[in-house]
Amino acid sequence: MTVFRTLAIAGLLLGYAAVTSAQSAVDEIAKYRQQLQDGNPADLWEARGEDVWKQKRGPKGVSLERCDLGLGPGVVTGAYAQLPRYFSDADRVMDLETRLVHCMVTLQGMSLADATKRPFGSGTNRSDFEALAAWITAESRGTKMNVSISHPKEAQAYRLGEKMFYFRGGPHDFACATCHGESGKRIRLQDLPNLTEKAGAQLGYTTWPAYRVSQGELRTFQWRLYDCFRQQRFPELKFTSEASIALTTFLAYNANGAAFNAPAIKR
Amino acid sequence: MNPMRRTVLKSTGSAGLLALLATAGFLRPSDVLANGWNKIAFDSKTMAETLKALGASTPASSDAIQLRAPDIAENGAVVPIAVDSKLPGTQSIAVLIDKNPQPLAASFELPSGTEGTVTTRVKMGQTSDVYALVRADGKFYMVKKEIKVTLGGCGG
Amino acid sequence: MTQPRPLLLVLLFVLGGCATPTELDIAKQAHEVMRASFKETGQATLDRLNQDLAQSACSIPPSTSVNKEIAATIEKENMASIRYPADGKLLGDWKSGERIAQSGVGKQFSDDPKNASGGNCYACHQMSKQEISFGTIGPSLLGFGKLRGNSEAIQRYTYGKIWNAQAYSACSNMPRFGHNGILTEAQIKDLTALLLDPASPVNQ
Amino acid sequence: MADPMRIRAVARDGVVNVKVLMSHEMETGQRKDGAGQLVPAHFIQSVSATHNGKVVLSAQWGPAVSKNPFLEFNFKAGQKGERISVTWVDNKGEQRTDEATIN
Repeated sequence: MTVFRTLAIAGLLLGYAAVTSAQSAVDEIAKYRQQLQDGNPADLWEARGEDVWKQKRGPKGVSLERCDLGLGPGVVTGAYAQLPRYFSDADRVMDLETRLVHCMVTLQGMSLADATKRPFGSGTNRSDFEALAAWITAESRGTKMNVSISHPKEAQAYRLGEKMFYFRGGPHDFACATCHGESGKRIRLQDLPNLTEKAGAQLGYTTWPAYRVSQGELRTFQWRLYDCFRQQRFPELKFTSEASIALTTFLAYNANGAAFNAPAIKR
Repeated sequence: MNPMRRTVLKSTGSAGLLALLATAGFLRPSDVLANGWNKIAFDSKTMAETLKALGASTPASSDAIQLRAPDIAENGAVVPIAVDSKLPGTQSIAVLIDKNPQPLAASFELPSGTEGTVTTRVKMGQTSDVYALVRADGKFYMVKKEIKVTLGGCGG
Repeated sequence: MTQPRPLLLVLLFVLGGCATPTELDIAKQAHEVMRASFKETGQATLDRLNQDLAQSACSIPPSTSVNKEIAATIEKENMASIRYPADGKLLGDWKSGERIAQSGVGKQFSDDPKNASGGNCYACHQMSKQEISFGTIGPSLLGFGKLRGNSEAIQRYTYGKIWNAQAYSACSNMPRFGHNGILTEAQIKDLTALLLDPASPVNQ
Repeated sequence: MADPMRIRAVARDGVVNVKVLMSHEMETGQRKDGAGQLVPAHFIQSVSATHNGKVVLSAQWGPAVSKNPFLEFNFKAGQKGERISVTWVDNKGEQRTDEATIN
């Protein structure tokens, strides 16, 4: 009995020391993040994004300024807070990147292959989507998320997205929910938002796109899903695929009511 | 809406930069190459060599210098560092990272009228002591702080 | 990875008592949409989207518990899958185990399949006092061996749990490292040693 | 040509706070690309900020300054409406100058 009690006490003490050092580590990480807030390199992407939006491009030599992001042709302010949404001209639900591809093809006359050539940038091989998304989403900063699922196709996307969120697969049996289904969890020192709860869903969704300091790149929500699935050991998620739009609809709708707060800066 | 973007005025490259960079401080004429960059100091592989190249072999400690940085960096690629020197006549500030392949990360020359405060962001290959080296009234002072670099994310 | 078993899936929903036919339809549709939305890259083939019983039955919110009978079936099937080493030795080199616990690579479409996978234990578990960067998805394993000892039974449990966590706990979040070929027998021995060896940082 | 810098200069109580973001890869020369080849070093070496023709800050950087560098400093005697100019030069001789108005 004594041995067991001693062990138990030792265990408690170990646990206590661990909790305090873990807490100070978490506090220091918070300080680290705080020190980065002022001076987000996402600003550099925003400036380029505005240029790309206004540039005459593609075979038709027109800009994206007549692109309808859901609030009417050319209306950018507040548009991202209502995406994804159903677009009657395409008869489908689209997220921001999918809509931009649509506009590049229909307005600017690009081929689908040309338009989607570089979804994600790397160093000097830059992605127009990342620049455009940085600028367009910044124009929704402070706007309350207000995504609709009233159209049957929106409702359908939401329900499919929800199923995919809980879908376990691959050699590691991972689902989105494995890491994002419970509150107060971390991977290494990174807090994991619980995307199945209001607060977590809001925090998670409204802080993308983000400048990732680990990569020195601005990353969009399409990239967020793409890279989560890579680390889930799934096959490669296709850019603007139906699954990506469905999941985005599920996550964006769950963030409704929160003020949009991106582009952010993250590890 | 970003106030920063609105204030930027585009302009073309400047020709007179080297003239603008012709300031004193750490740089001794014999060390300086054609473009004004102190190659010897930046190529030095140890703290001792670097300090020697900067002409600061035995810097004193000082309570008037504050090195503001987190104890733990979430990512070594971007570690925010702020140096505050309250020493009168602060002329230059350098940031050195002991365990980097080349310790010298950056040096700043502060003409009179510029406050003794700079903020920058540096890369750290691993947990290391980080030093702020300050030259004030011709004398060198140095403070240090250990910054832990952690592994993060899913690790893949 | 086993082939999808639609019959079991149906059974699951019926036994679960919470499924309407439409919900099953949505699950099927979601699966079809996923098959069309992913592409095979490198070692990550599309058959990774085919679920075995544990995967399909556990594709539910963490707050929901799976039906008891299904949970028992999952645990039984997975227990039967555990392969203990032929040489009877369960403890490898804890130093190698520490490296495996730190490494998060392997099985991603971006990984070279020729390189060994890691266990990425620290992503979810606290394991040693010196590694402050640890996750909390799983319980702390600090002092694992110190608290439990190093008996044959504990060794078998530890090795078996790493080999196939769902043999002990249906729908566990932990990957089935041996069962799904993520880690080799030698690597799992090394991790078992990391957890149980009195000299390992876990037990300091 | 490199992207414009983002310069923010704000005067308060006679002190101008300057924040600059620069678009630059800051390659160390020690990183390998996907094909296993070393990516050549490419980084900003010199930075200079001027106000009314006077240098208010100059800096020398090595490759250990982070990608897309951020710089903040304060100088006295600047007024709202005046201009500040920042120039960088990298190790390949590329350079860029941008200006901003003090707010």
